[in-house]
Amino acid sequence: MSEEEAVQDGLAELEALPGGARAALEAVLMVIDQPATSEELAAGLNVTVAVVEDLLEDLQREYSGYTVKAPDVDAVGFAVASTAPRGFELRNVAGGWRIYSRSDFADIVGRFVLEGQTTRLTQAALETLAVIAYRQPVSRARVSAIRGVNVDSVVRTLTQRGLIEDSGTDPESGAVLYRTTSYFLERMGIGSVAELPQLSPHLPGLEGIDEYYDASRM
Amino acid sequence: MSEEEAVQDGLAELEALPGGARAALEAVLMVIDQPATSEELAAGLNVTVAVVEDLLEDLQREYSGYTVKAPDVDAVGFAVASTAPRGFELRNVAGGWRIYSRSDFADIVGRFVLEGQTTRLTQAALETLAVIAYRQPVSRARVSAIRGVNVDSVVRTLTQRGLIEDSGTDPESGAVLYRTTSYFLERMGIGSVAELPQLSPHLPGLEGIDEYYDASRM
Amino acid sequence: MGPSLAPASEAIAERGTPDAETSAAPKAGFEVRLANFTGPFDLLLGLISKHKLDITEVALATITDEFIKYIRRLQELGEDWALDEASEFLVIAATLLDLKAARLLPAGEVEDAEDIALLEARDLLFARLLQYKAFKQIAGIMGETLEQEAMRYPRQVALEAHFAALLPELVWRHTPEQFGELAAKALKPKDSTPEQVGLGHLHAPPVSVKEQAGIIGYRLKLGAPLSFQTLIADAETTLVMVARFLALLEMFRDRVIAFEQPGPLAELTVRWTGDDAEWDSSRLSEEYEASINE
Repeated sequence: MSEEEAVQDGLAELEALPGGARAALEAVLMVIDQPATSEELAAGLNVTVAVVEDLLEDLQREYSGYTVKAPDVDAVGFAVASTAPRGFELRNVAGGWRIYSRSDFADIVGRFVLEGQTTRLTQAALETLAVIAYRQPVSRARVSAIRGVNVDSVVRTLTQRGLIEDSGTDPESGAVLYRTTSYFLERMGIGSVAELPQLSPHLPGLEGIDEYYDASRM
Repeated sequence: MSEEEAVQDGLAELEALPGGARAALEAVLMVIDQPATSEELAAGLNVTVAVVEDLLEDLQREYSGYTVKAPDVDAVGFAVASTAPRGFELRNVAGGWRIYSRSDFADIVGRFVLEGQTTRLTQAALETLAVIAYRQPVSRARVSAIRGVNVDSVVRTLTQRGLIEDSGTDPESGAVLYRTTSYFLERMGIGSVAELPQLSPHLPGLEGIDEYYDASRM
Repeated sequence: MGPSLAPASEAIAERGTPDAETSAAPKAGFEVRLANFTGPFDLLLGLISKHKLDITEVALATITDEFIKYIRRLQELGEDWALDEASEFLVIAATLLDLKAARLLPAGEVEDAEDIALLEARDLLFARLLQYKAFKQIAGIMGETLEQEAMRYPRQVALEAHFAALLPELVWRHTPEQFGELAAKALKPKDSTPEQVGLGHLHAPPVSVKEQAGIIGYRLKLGAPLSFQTLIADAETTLVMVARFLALLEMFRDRVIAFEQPGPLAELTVRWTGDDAEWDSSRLSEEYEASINE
């Protein structure tokens, strides 16, 4: 089977799913955090870049409220007619595609976002930040093991606050590693993480702490 | 202006925007990173909870591929007809609303979203989680008595995964009590623990077993 | 049970592929699934379902030998069992043996306390087994639900930059030193939450016989004979009372006091007879110290 045929097959497979290839693409776009290029999307969906680009433009138009009738997908028997724009839009920014809230609603969304925010970090966030600061680069699973609780949402908050950032992936586990940012240093009033106070040497086995956690929990 | 009028105004304001209140709600749903209650959404949009709940159900149906024509928004001049399900769905889980990719596309989406997927729980972890879910708040000793084995390390794992949490101590024994988290509800796709399957059909004629246990073991 | 023992239970559970419903137990026999049971109840249920038996005393009698064989096999395989885990298996094995030995046929009247105890043990075992079975089934359902649900991915994307920019500036009050302290606290291995409930409060605080002898000696040396009632009138607890009584015996042996009791059950009067200067409660023997304090 040639590569072309394989890709054709991929499309047929997608069209068999409820909502077809469009819905499959939507599913991906809805949950990815980082913008994805059409090449990446094509590879993930196992279709050609041309097909993905058609679908992307199609979705983009639909979200913006044009009436859309996609000829490719017509074959599997559905038609989409939409006259009102959705609350979200599909944008191609810096070479990658991602779904954003529509700018018309920026005020409302902004108000909503602000409402739930406090100006202080919770104790859980502070402790997580402390662990990351002293153990960076470090994965969430690791921080979670050290703190004994799930830290996913706290890590998101800290990232959102610009205090920590993604610093690549662990070559072994493939997990995202986090480190503190220069904004963090700024807030701490120090020039580099080396200036963070030394942890007291009599703290039981800080050197051996890795083994302790690894052995008993991971 | 009475509060009622203010809320009316809020709705009128939203309807003036392209796509109306539905689109505004969609825009907000695009930026939440954890389930939002209808109260929070209503407050953010400045409309009543009833209005938001109508809109939410409307969107939910539409995403699932039913033909939807919302009478309220008809006034501002748009009609929505959709016969194919979208790639995502709107769900009310753990007491809040949130957008999820549709499960049909799990394989495809999984290629893009590496993180956030928890590995499968072991049989031991599942059983421990089940006992805690149905007996919460409950001490480890109690869970251990029901399972017949020590559960310390499994409880630690479940805590780290964010599925259970410390809920204070038993006033009598001083033992730490555990309960399930809202993250657990999210992972189970339910709104509250009351929605868990009934235990009684699996426990023929053992209604009094708790007392039996307590008297003899604890 | 220290943290070092804990991982073993997980290890046993995780070594094999998680077994599905016990009712669908593979025909392969339990040898190949040696390490797959998550506990004694799981094993028991596994054996019962393997023999297609109901959970009755017949089932228990039938599988007792196999249960015990299983434990032996694990030993032979050099399975490194955590003590507390092994003991759970052993407790159940012992109960099973008891039940088997008694044949458990309460055909006639229940005759003695031993029979009743055995019946209770049997009922308790059934009750626990059935309860465990229910939770195991529920765990299976939950596992399927979790797996189904894992096919849906929530949208949890980072806040768009222009919204993030709206966020109010964080209030930051920590100096690097305070932050360091916070880190030290967060990084310190948790005293792995108390592994056992403290029993300290169940024991009364230690009471010293010597101390009580000192008190008695002081009062009696004042001259007047005192009744035993008077001597224990201020005792706050039974333990203090007992200690004072023991102290009196000790002091009597040391010949520093004398007792007077007009008749059986009459009031006991205690009188000082010793040399005021020489006697000291610290000279009392150690005999009671250990037993009272521990």
